[in-house]
Amino acid sequence: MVRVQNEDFDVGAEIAELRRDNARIGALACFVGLVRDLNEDDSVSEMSLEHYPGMTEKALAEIVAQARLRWEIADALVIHRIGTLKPTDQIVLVATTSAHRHEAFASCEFIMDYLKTQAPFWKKEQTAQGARWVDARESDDTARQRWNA
Amino acid sequence: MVRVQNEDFDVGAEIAELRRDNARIGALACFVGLVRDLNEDDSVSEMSLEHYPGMTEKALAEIVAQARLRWEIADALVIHRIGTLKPTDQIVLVATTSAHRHEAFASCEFIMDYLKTQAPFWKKEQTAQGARWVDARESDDTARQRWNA
Amino acid sequence: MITLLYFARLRESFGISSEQAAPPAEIADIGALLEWLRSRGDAWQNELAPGKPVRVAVNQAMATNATPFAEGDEIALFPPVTGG
Amino acid sequence: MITLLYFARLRESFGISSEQAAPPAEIADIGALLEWLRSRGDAWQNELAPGKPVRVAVNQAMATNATPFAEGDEIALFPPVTGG
Repeated sequence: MVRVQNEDFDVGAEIAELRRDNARIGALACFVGLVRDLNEDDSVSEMSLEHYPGMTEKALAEIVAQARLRWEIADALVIHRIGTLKPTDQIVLVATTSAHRHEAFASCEFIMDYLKTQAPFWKKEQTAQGARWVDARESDDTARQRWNA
Repeated sequence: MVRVQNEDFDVGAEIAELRRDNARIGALACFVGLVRDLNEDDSVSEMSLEHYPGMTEKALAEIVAQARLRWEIADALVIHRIGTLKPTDQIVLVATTSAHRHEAFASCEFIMDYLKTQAPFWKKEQTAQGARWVDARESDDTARQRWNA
Repeated sequence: MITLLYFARLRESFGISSEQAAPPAEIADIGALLEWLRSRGDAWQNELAPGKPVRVAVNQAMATNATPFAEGDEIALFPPVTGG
Repeated sequence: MITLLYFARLRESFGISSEQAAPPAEIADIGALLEWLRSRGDAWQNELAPGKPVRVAVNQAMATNATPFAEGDEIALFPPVTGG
């Protein structure tokens, strides 16, 4: 399941729902991305997240489908926020469930690595030096490419 | 922080507390281990978890200390339940926070892999064929050893 | 006619988020389309200069310079993504 | 005197969870201690037979057959762990 929304999300409620009544699940891995008050050595007071409506949901669903081809996942959830966010705010939640922990960990990290490089979101930060678009990181490309090794 | 307890835990509340007010945290990885109703092809109706009081807490604290030596972690939390559990019950929570996602994912998985092979807990299952002690898995040793590669 | 969409820094530089465009019939792939857009000069020439990291999606799927497009397609131009 | 602790399957097989023991003075490492416990026969001989996957901790730290121990130590015997 994939959601793009302005509202915050409740991690506890989301993962409880994801695994509800499924006694075949032995492992749940989850990741929460958060707004930091510091990026590239500059203090960040606010961030806005823009996306490409329609393509975003398709890209996220495709990433989840790829993860399902690689690992035996019971369920997967991706929630990504858009709009204006402040330091300590939640940005993204990825949660995956499986019978065993390796599948849950690997699929969760895989989805995050692909989301970072394939899903059409863009961050703009407000810093003391003014507003700036966040640059893509080479380390994110490297992280994605290791899944093809 | 390390806790061994009979009571259930609230994942949402625990991770909210773990990252509270810390705007240097950009990533939170968490893992929840759950009781399945099936193991080695037999249905499981109940499980009891025994541990070695004193050594358990020391072993878990040592594993967290090892993770901190390897990665830049802001905080780490391990909660492990003991006593009688039923299918879908939560067994263990591991959560780690960091500025960046790779450190959070790696440290969380490292702690789980070491917990599985180093922390003195033992599971006994109630199945239709009677009670039995769960056998250690070779795959868990393999999972731990890869961190030394 | 095709629909062109611009996101993030490109949207701000071009001053528009979308437009309907009718490139000449011989312009049939993304490489040629980018060349045609560059000929508008100014921000177009600058932001779409060869070597600049521009990403293109045709009908919401990632494309390369060799990807063809056709009448009615939705073509989006944007910088490398930075979500998550 | 040393304190011996038994967990999980070993606790059940031996029928006790702990005991105070006084092995002869020449028994000074874990390998010798296991040999001494095996000489009790029955469940002891069976559960602690060479090749059986028994784990030992001395004062709550994992030990091997070569690990020495001394008067007053807490020595725990248990099967490979299965938590998590």
